Amino acid sequence: MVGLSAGEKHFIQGGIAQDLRSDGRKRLTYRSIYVETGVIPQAHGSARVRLGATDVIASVKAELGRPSGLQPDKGKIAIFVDCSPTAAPMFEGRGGEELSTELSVALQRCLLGGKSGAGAGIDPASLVVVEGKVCWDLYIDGLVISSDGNLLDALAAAIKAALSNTGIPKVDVAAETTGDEQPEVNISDEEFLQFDTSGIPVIVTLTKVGRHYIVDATSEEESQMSSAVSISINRKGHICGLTKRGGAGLDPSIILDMISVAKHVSEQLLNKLDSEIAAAEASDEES
Amino acid sequence: MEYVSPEGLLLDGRRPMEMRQLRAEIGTVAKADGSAVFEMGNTKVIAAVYGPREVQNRSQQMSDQALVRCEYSMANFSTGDRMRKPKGDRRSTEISLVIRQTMEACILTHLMPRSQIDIFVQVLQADVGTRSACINAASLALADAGIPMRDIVTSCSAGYLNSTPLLDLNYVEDSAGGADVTVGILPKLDKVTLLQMDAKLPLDIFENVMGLAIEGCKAVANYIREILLENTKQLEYRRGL
Amino acid sequence: MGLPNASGDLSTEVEVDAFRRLFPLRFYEKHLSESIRPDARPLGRARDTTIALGAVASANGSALAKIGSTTMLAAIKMEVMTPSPETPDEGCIAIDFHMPPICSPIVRPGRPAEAAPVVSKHSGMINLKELSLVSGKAAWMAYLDIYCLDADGSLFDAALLSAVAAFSHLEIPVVSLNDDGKVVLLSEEQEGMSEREPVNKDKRKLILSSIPFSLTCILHKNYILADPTAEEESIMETLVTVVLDSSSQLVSLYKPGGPVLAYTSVVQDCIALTRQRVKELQKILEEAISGMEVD
Amino acid sequence: MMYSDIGRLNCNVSYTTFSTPVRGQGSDHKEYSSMLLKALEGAIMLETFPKTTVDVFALVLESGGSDLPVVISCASLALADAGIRMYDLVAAVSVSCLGKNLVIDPILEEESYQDGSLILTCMPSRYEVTQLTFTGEWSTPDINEAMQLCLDACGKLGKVMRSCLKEAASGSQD
Repeated sequence: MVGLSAGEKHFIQGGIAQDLRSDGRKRLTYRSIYVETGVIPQAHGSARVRLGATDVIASVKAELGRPSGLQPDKGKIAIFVDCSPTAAPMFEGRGGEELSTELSVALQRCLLGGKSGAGAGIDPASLVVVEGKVCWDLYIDGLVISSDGNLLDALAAAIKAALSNTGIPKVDVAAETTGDEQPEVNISDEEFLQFDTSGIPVIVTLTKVGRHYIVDATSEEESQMSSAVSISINRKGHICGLTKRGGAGLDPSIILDMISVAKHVSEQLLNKLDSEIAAAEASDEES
Repeated sequence: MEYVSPEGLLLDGRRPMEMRQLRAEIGTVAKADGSAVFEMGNTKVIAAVYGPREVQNRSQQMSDQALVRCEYSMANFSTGDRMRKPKGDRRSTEISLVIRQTMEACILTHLMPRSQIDIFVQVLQADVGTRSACINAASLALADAGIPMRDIVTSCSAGYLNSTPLLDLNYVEDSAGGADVTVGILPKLDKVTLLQMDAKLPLDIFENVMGLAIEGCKAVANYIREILLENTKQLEYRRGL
Repeated sequence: MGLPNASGDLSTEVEVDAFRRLFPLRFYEKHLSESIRPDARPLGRARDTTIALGAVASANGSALAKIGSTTMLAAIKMEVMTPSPETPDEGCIAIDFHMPPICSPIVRPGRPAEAAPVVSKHSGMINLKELSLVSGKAAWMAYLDIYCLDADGSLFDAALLSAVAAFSHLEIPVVSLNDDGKVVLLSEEQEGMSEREPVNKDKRKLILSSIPFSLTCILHKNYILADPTAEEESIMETLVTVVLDSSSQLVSLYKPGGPVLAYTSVVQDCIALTRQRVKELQKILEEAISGMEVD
Repeated sequence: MMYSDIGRLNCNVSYTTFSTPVRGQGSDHKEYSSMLLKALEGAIMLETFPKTTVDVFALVLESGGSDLPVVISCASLALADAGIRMYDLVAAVSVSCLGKNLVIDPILEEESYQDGSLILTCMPSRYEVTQLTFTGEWSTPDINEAMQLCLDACGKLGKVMRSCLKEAASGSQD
């Protein structure tokens, strides 16, 4: 928990009201984003994203599995987030579980789309190897190493970067099999398939402090929030998911206003992130 | 299987007396009082230190010394197979205990009565020797946090395979099932604070292997000292000294 | 300690509610000496009892039983399983009793209530052979889950009543064998159209040979209180539960300790009370079933 | 427990084993528990009961789609029945997006084929949204339409809930 004196609280709120935050940013400016890819060699894809003092790692692992009976033409994607106690002593033991679940659920909601798969960043149909029999199961793990607010945006960016970095081995299906038998598959060591990550949305969290809202809040600013709305938006400007945090009620018109602001901000964020990812990929290949 | 080639080289091209590559970085977790990343070959851990601070649980407060606590956790993606283990399984409890006891031995706890020091270690990649890597990372993080210590604890392991003592085993070598000796020392005082071995070894060979591990610890100590010195220079530079 | 005397002096002065809270035992004893209970029942009378069948549409058989405000919801789900080699022509029943936190302020999530294991014991009214489909190949597994929605004493009585009612409401789904000899469920639309003969067309209902009913009584000094509420159970500790079947045969008798010793005559009295109660319950259950048939 | 000068709210949602078409484990639903907490905490005057906890337990007896909105509305009625001070009742409604159509209060089958969903929780008299979630891909006009649909429905639901409370109150007075 952030312990702030009344004066500090006043300073933060006053700064936000005057569009000049304590670290010199305007209300709708992000901190600088730093992306590094391929940080976990054992994973199929991984990335580390730093947003100011917030530091998160995302990794993607793929395992061959069986599609569920209800959706034989789709692979499965699961997202888990862990909050390491290194980020804050209160995450010790089971302390981080509540926040971890909240973040996992929010990310699943924002990145995986509806039940039918519409609006998903990664098309689950592209994970199928043999319909109804073999598919890839993607496990996306997020780890919060250092926390200074705005974890959700950072995690979503890290997942986007990790997925761009992901290569799934090419799979050859040996022979046609009949009935319920599982077909034999060969996993190639050399050929890898890349995902099309252009459709993966970014998450923009707007934190309401006083009468104004800000993007990319630090943990001091988050402690002053009355509510926050996280909106995931893709390249096309469509909303792919939304969650609200914080107890205070919001007027419906304000929410619609927030959505249009978030759309505007997301364009800049997407461009910035894409160029950062490209730069990180380039330096990863060099080394 | 041959783990040591006739030329005396190991499978990954190291010599038996050669350590895996070391890399360390100080101050990765901005919010912590002290933090460090430590890599030994493919093993990579982050340690963060919070404290000395007020004791959270009053009943654990000690009036004559500081309370040292440690939690070890592994990231889901740290091992080859993705795992999702609940926190606080037996292995991590045991390692937490080992790290806590080792660090407690070198911290001058009597200087900070009625306070608490938390050490959190997070394994990002687990190869072999997470224990050693964790202790080294924790040492660096404690030093970064400016916590008074008798000396820097460093740790390293050594093994015995194909009748050759090997320094700092890697995954393939470790899974071959030979003996594995993990040693932690206080290099300046030349004292051993941690010694763990599974499997059995003849006594004369054990001495050899342990000697090798201690040499490894000293090498780690030199490296850690360099890193700390470098870090201090940076700090001085930033303060304009 | 001058407490009992003090209570005697105070009883005339203190308000009824305060007296009930401060000296619950004396409060009850005063009532009992007048042969009446605080909720206006005579000692041997059970609370009003109702049964509603088919309370859960997603289950194969279900019932909601209420005794006073004690409420139990029982539901049965049927699944096909392979019977064990020792009993190739018998099905299986699994009973689970749940005390979710909504039923009582004492129950917290994740902590199973103490009463739970006591209730979930088997009564043996069903012939397990009836649950067989194909000998050695397939049989029914009946999962009976009883949820306590409101715990206000006499939990066993209510749980047993709801379980019995759920079994009498149970309708076994129609299944048939496919070409591989596997058992497949037939949905209702398919029922008429399918050319395959259903395996169990005429065995949709279970025959309940003898239906057990129970009554719990509190023994306190010389008094026997039938069908206690939670408050009564917490104040007076000696409980006796008698289970009789529909032909008034004793099925089981259960007295989990308690400070009052039960003499044979007292037990006899309890059984006599239960006998009356069984007649009432039988009537209530029959009415509920016939009410279903009219619908 | 640490001292706190406002009340604490604790929510727990669980399912019975027979609530779903396939027999489940009947375990706690952590996700819904935290969603319920968030939907309610904005409406309760937590400062009116310092140092105390209010436990809200919900048990889903039978699941037929739109579970969470029902749980939220039901819990808010129970809080009102318990006499916990609130700014307003909390009503929740969900909308599913199936192709081009918006379906309000979807049933289980509709939910399993939905392309997107929206759950909106609001305090009808104050016209304030306390909890809002979207999944799936939505364009701005769709969002406007769906939110308006939900807000109207919440208003109607609020009226029903109010009259239900009044009935219960007048019934208990007799």
